[in-house]
Amino acid sequence: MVYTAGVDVGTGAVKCVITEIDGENEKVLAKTLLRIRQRDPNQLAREAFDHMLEETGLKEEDLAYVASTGEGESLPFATGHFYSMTTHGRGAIFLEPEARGALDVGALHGRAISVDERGKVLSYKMTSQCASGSGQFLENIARYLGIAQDEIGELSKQSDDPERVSSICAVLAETDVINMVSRGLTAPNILKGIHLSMADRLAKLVKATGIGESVVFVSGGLALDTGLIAALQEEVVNQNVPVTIRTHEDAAFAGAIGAAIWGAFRHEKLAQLQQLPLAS
Amino acid sequence: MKSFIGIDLGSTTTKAILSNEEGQVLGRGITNSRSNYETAASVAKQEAVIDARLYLCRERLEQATGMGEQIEQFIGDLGSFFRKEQFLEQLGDLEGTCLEKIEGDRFVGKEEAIKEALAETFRRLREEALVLYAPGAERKSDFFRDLAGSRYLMISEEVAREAQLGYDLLLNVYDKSIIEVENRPPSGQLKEKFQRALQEVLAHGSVSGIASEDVTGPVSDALDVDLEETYVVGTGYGRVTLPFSKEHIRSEILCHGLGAHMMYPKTRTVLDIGGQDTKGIQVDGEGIVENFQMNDRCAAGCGRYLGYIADEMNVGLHELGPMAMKATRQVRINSTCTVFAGAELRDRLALGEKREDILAGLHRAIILRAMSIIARSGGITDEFTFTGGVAKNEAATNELRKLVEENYGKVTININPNSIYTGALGASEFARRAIVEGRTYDDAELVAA
Amino acid sequence: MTSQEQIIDRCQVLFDDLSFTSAREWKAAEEGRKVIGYMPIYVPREIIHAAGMLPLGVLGGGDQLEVIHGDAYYQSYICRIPRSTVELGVTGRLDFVDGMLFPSICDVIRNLSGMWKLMFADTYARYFDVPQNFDDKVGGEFYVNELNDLRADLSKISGRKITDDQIRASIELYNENRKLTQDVYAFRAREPWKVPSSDLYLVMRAGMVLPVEEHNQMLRDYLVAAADSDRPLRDNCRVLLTGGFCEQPPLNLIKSIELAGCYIVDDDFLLVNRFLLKDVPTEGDPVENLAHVFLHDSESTAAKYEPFQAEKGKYLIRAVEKYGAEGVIFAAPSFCDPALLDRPMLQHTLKDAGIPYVAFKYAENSGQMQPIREQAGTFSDSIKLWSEA
Amino acid sequence: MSTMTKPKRAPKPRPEAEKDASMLKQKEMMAGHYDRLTSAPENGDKVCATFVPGNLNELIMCFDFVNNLPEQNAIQAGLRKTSGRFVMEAEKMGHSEDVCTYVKSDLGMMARGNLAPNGKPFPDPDVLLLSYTGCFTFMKWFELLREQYGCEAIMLHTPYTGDGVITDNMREYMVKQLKEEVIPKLEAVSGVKFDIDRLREYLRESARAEDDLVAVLQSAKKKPSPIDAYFGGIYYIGPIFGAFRGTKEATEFYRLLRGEIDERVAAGLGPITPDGPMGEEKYRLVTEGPPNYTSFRDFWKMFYEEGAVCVASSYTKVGGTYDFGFRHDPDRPLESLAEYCLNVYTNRSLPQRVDMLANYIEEYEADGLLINSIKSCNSFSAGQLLIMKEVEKRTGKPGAFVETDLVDPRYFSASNVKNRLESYLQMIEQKRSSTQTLGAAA
Ligand SMILES: Nc1ncnc2c1ncn2[C@@H]1O[C@H](COP(=O)(O)OP(=O)(O)O)[C@@H](O)[C@H]1O
Ligand SMILES: Nc1ncnc2c1ncn2[C@@H]1O[C@H](COP(=O)(O)OP(=O)(O)O)[C@@H](O)[C@H]1O
Ligand code: SF4
Ligand code: SF4
Ligand code: SF4
Repeated sequence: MVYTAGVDVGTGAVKCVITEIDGENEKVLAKTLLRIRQRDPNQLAREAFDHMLEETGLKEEDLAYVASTGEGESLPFATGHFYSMTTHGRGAIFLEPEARGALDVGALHGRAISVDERGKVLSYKMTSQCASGSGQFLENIARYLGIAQDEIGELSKQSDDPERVSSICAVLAETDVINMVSRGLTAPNILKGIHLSMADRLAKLVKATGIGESVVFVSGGLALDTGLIAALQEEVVNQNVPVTIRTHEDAAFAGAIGAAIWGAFRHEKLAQLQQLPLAS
Repeated sequence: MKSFIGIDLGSTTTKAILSNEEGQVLGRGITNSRSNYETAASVAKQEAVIDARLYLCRERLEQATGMGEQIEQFIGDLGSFFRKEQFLEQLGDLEGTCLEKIEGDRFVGKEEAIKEALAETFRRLREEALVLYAPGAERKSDFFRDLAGSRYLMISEEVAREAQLGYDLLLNVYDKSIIEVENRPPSGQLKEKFQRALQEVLAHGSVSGIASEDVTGPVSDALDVDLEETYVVGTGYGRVTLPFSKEHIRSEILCHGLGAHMMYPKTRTVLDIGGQDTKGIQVDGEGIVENFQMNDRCAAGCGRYLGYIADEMNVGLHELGPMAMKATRQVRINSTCTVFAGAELRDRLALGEKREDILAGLHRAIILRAMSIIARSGGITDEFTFTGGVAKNEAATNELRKLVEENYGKVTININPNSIYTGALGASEFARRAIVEGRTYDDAELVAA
Repeated sequence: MTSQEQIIDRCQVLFDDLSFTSAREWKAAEEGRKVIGYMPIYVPREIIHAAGMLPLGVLGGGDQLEVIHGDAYYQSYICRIPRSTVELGVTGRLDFVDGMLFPSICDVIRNLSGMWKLMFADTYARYFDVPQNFDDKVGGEFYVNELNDLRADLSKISGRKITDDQIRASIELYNENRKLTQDVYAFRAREPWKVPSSDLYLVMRAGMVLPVEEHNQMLRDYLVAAADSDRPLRDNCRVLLTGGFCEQPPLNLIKSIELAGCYIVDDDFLLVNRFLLKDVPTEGDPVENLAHVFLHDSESTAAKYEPFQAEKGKYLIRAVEKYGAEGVIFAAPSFCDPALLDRPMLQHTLKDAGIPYVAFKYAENSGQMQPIREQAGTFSDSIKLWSEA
Repeated sequence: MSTMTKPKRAPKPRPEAEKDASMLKQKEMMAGHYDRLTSAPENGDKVCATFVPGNLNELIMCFDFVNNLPEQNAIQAGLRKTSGRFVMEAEKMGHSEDVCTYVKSDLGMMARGNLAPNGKPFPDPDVLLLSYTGCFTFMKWFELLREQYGCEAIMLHTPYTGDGVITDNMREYMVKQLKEEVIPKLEAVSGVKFDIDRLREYLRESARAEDDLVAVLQSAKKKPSPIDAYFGGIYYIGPIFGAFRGTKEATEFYRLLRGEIDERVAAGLGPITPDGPMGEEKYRLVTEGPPNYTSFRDFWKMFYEEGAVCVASSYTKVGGTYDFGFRHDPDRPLESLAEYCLNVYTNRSLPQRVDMLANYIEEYEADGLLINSIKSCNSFSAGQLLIMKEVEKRTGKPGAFVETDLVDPRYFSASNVKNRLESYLQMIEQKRSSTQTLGAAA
C-alpha cells in the first residue's frame, strides 16, 4: 500500500488530492480546491498540499510520489510531472469506471481524450487558440448579465429559444451577446446559446478523437455547469456521436486524482527499473 | 439656435459632439456603450447637451463680465455639483433596484440582513459621493457604472465582512441591478438639476464672494437657450442599430478622417485604435479619405485587449499606462490575442517577469500591430494624428512616437486630449455641412416625419 | 580543442544576428565578393559557390524580430516566414545581398519571388523551379536547362565565367558537408543526450550563413567535442520530428519538446544541408550530375510530388527504423498548406505501420509553449508509462 | 431623434428575375453534363478528373473521357450550402483547419456519399490528370484523391512563369510531358488511340468560343456596363473553363450570349442581377480574387444595392487569359495546350498580375480595385496586399480589401464585409463630390 498526492495547478484553480493505493484498490483520502485569483499558483499549491497533509495526518515523507499536473511542471515539492491529458484520462476512469473518453473543460481550454480501460491515452484533440467557447468567456458573460456562476446551469436549462453565438473570437462574441441583450433575448436563452456553441465545438472534438460507442466523462471546472452538460448531451445526439456524457461532483479533481494514481504506477515501475539513470 | 450632433456609437464607448452653425464644438458627451445602443446614444447626447450648457453659461458669464479669473472655477463647481445631483439620482435608482432583486432560494432567511447591509453600503456610497464631487476633486471616470461599481464592490465587501454575510450575495444583487439601471435613460430634468447645483455653488462653492444676482441671470439665460436639434449624423461600430435613415449615417472611416482634419487641418494620416478595431486612414488636404485599412477579423491588439489586461490585474484602464511607464525593461510579447491576454500575463508572471515590464511589452505589441495597419494603408508621409480611446494611454502613445520616428523619421504627431471624440466630431461636421452647406439635402427634405 | 559550449555559443551568436554580420564581413573582406540569398528548401548551392559567391540561407526572422512592414503585406491566414523575410528586406537587413533565390516549395514563396521583384527592383530575384517529373529525358532535361540558366545569371552577376571544374570543386566540398551532416545526425540518434536537439539545430543553422569550408570544420569540431559530452541520460522517449521544412520553429519549441520528455532523433529542419542523399559524382558533366542526383536520390518532402502511391510516406517509416524512433511528432507551421495537406496521408502510412504519432502547429514567433509541452508531454507520458520496459 | 428619420421610400417593385436564353441553355448544359457524368458507369464511359486552371478538355475528349472537375463540384456544394458540412467532415477526418477548403469540401463530399447536384453518385474516376498549374495545393489534392481511389494519376507539371515570360525550355518541357507521359497514359487507360486531327478540330472549336467570350467580357468597357464581370462573369466562364471547351455546344452558347449582350449594349442597359436589372451604375470596380460561394447572392447584393458593378475581374481568367490574344491553335496543337496552361492567371508572376489589374482599371475606366482575399487560397492571396499597393500607386485609384472564403461559410462575416465595402464606396463618393465641388469652384 502506498500514499501518493496529485497536485493540479490550473489557470483558474489549484486542486490537490491524496490517495491511498493498494493494488487495484484506489481511494481518495483528502481533496482541496483553491481559486487562484491573482495569487501565486505555486504558493497556493503548497498551501493546499499542507492543508491536506494536516487533514490526513500524513507527513510529506509518507508519500511515495507527489505528482504534479497541469501547469505545475516547476512545482518544487513534486516528485514528477504528468501532463494534463494523461492525468485527466486516468482521473476520468477513477470517477467513472465505464468511461473511455474524457472531456476536460477548463477556464481557457477544451480537450477531448480517448483512453483505453487502463487509462492509456489513445488520442486527443484540443481546441485551438480562439476561445469564444471557453469557461472564461462564459464567466465574463455571466458577470455581464448579472448571474452568479453556480446559477448559470439552472438558468440555461430554462431556455426555450436559444440563439447560438457565431463569432469565433471571444471579443467579437461578446459584442454578439450585447446585441442579443439589446434585442431583448432572455438570459436563459443567451446562456443556453453559449452552452450550445461550446457544446457544438466540444462534441466535434469528441468525435474527432474517434471515441466510439462509450461513456465520455466531463472533467475540469466546467463539469459543474449543469447547463453545459445538458447542452453537451443534446449536441452529441444532434451530431450523431455515439457517446454517453457523464460527470461527477468531484470532476474538477480528475486531473489531480489521475496524477496521484499515475504517481503510484510510476513509483512501482521506477522501483523495477532502478538501473535507469535518472536526471532530475 | 441650430445645433448639430454627431454620435459615434463605439464598441466600448459612445461619444457625442454638439456643434453650432459655425462648426464650433459646444459640448462633448461620452458614456460606456451598453447593451442598449439607443440608451447609449441618448445618454451620450444628453452628456453633450450638459457640456454645451456649461459652455453657454461660461459664454454668458464672460459677456456679463465682473467675474474675471473666477469663471473657470465657477463653471467647474457648477459641473461638479450638477454631476453629484445626477449621481445621487442614479444611486437612488440603483438602491431601489437592488432591493427588488433580493429574491430566490439563495436569499431565503437572509433578506433582512441583506437589506441592512445594502442600506449601509449605500449610506457609505452617498457619503463618498460628497467627497467625490467636491469642487476640484479628481475622478477616475465619469461613467456611473465605473464609479458606483468599483466602490460598491469595495464597500459591500467590507460591509459583508462586518455583517458576517456572504459577499457573493451582495455582488449578485448588484450584478442583477446595474444593467437595468444603466439602461434606464436618466431623467431629463436638466434645468432643475442645474438650478439646484447653482444654489449649491453659491452656498458651498469654492469661489468666494460671488453675488447671486451676478450669476443667476446669465446662467438662467444660458439654460434657456433653445438647442434645437437640427441634424444628427451617426457613425461607429453600432451605427446600423441607430434608428436613423441611411442619409444620417456615415462610416466611421469618413468620420475619423474628417474629425482628425478638423482638429489638425494638416493631418495626412490618421490612426484610430478603438475597442474592437484598428484603422489606418489617409486623408487629403480637405479631410477626404484617400485610403484606409482595418485590422482583419481577428480583434487581437485592439483596445479591448487592454481592457482584459486591466480586468486581469484588477486595476482601472487608466492605470495601465502609468504602470507600464515604470518598466525597466520590455518583455517581448508576440501574441496579442485578446482572449489569451490574461493567460499570457499569468504565464509571464509565473516566469518571474515584473508586471511593469510585461505591461510595457504588451503596449509595444499593440502599437506594433497598429504600425502594420498604418503601413498597409500607405504609411506616414506627413502630419500624423492618433485618435480613439487608446490615445489616452501614455505608454501607448510613447511607444507610438518611438516607432513612428524609427520607421518614418521625424514627423509631426498630434495627440489630442479629446481624441476619443474624433469620430463624433467628424459626424457632427457632416451633420452641419448637410444643412449649412447643403451638401446632401435641402431643408425641405428635412421636415420631420 | 573547442568545447561543445564554445561551438554552440558561436552558433547562437550567428543565429541571433538578424543583420547577418558574418556574411557582411565575408563580403567586405574582398573586393567584388557577392552574396546570394536563398529560401527553403533546396537550391544547388554548389553553383553559387562555384561562382565565388556566398550562398546565404534566409529563413525568416524567428521570434526576436519585430515585424511591422511584413505584416502590412500579409493577411493573418498566411504563415509567418514570408512576412518576416519581407521585414528583413524592408528594414535593410538584406541590403548587402546581391540576389535572392525563391525555390519551388509552395505558392507563398512562389509569389514572394514576384513581390521581391516589385519591392527590390534592383536586386536579382529568381523563382527557382524544379521538375516534378523525374524522367531524365523530360524533367531532367528541363532541370539541366534551368540550372544552366541559373549558372548564366550568376556568372553575369559575379562577372566571371563558371567553369565545370569550379562546379566540381564545389560539389566536392558540399559532398563533404553532406557527409558530416549525416554523421552528426547519426551521432545524435545514437546518443541523443549528448547532442541536445537545440544544439544540433544551431550547428546546422550556422551552415546557412558560413562559407561551406568553415562549416565543414565546425562540424568536425563538434563531432569531436560532442563525443566528450558528460550530459546525463534522461528518462525520455525517442521521437522523429517532421513538418518544419520551411518556416523554422522557435528554438524554445525544440527545447520544450525535449523538456517535455522527448529526445528528437531525426527531423526535417534545414533540409538544404542534406537534400541530396548521395554524393554527387565529380566525373562527367557536373550540372547533369546535380540534376541526376536530384531526380533520383533526393529527400522526400511535401513539396515534392510522389509519383508512386505505394511509396507515399514510406520515407518516414524508413527514418523511424534507421534512427530507432518510438514515435513521430508532426510539427508544422500554421497555415502551411504543403505540410498540413500532406500530413493526413503520412499519418495513414504510420498508422498502418503501427507507429504512434501526434501533431501540432507552431509559428516562428510562437511565444506560448504551454500547449506544445502539453502535447509532447502527453505523448512521452504515454510512451513512458506504457512502453514494454 | 425620431424626428430626424426620413420617410422610407417605397421599395421599388421587384421584378421576377428574367432568365435569358443563354442562362437557360447553360443550365441545360450543366444538367446534361452531370447526367453524362453520373451515368458514365452504365454507359461504359470512362471518367477523367482534372482541374480548372490548365485543364486540357480538348485532349481529354480525344480519349472519350467524361470530364469531372472537383473544383466545380466544390463550387456547387458552396452554392448549395452543403460545403460547410463537407469541410467539417474533412476536418474530422484529420485535415487541418488551415488548409484550402476547396480540397476539404471535395474530400468531405466523397466521405458523405459523393453525390452530384442531380442527386446521383459521382462515379469513381478512372484516371486523375493532375494539371499542376498555378497552385501547389493541386498536387496534394490529387495525391489525396489518388490515395482514395487508387487509380492511375498523371502529373503534368506546368512551370511557373516567375519572370513573366514563357521560355522555350518551359514550352518544350510541357510538350515533352504531353508526348511522353500524358498522352501514352491516357491512351492506356482509355484504350483509345490518340488522333491529333481530332485534337485540332476541338481546338478550332475552342478558339471560336474564346473569341465570343472575350467580346462578352470586354463589353464591360461600355458605360453603363451591360454585364457584371465578376459575379455575372462567373456564369459566363462556366462552360469554357469547365467540361465544354472545344465542343460545338460551347460555341453556340457563347454566340448566343454575345448576341444578348450586344443587345443590352445597344439598349444602353446595365447588368441583370438576381433581383432583376440593376439600378443606376454608380461605381465601377475591378476585382481580384475568387468570390465567396456560400453567400454568393448576399455578397453580390452588397454590390448592386449600392450601384457598384464589377467591370473586370482576374478570377474570370483562372481558366485562361484570352483577352491578350491567346487562342488555342489547331496548327500548333500541343504547343498551344502548353501555352494555355502556362498562361492561366494564377501561373502568372506577381508583376504580371499587377500590370493586368492596373490596365483593367484604366481600360475599363474603373473607380478602383477591390480585392476579395480568400482565406483558402495562397495562390491568389499571398501577395495581394502588395498588388493592391502597386495598383493604387500606378493608377492613383484607391483599393479596398475584404476577406472571405470560397466555400467555408465560417469565414463569411456579412457585417464585416459590408462595413468595409460601404466605407469604401462612401469614400469614392466623397472623393468624387469633393473634386466636383473643387471643379465647380475653379
Ligand atoms: N460551479 C461552477 N459552475 C460553472 N462553472 C464553474 C463552476 N466552478 C468553476 N467553473 C468554471 O471552471 C473553470 C475553471 O476550470 P478548471 O478546470 O479549474 O480550469 P483550470 O484547470 O484551467 O484552472 C472556470 O472558468 C469556471 O468558469
Ligand atoms: N482613460 C483611459 N485610459 C486608457 N485607455 C482608455 C481610457 N479610456 C478608454 N481607453 C481605451 O480605449 C478603448 C476604447 O476606445 P474607443 O475609441 O472608445 O473605442 P470604440 O470606438 O470601439 O468604442 C478601450 O478599450 C480602452 O483600451
Ligand atoms: S483576438 Fe479573437 S480572433 Fe484573434 S486570436 Fe484571439 S480569440 Fe482569435
Ligand atoms: S511555411 Fe509552408 S506555406 Fe509557408 S512558405 Fe513555407 S512551405 Fe509555404
Ligand atoms: S489553393 Fe486556391 S487555386 Fe489552389 S485549390 Fe485551393 S482555391 Fe484552388
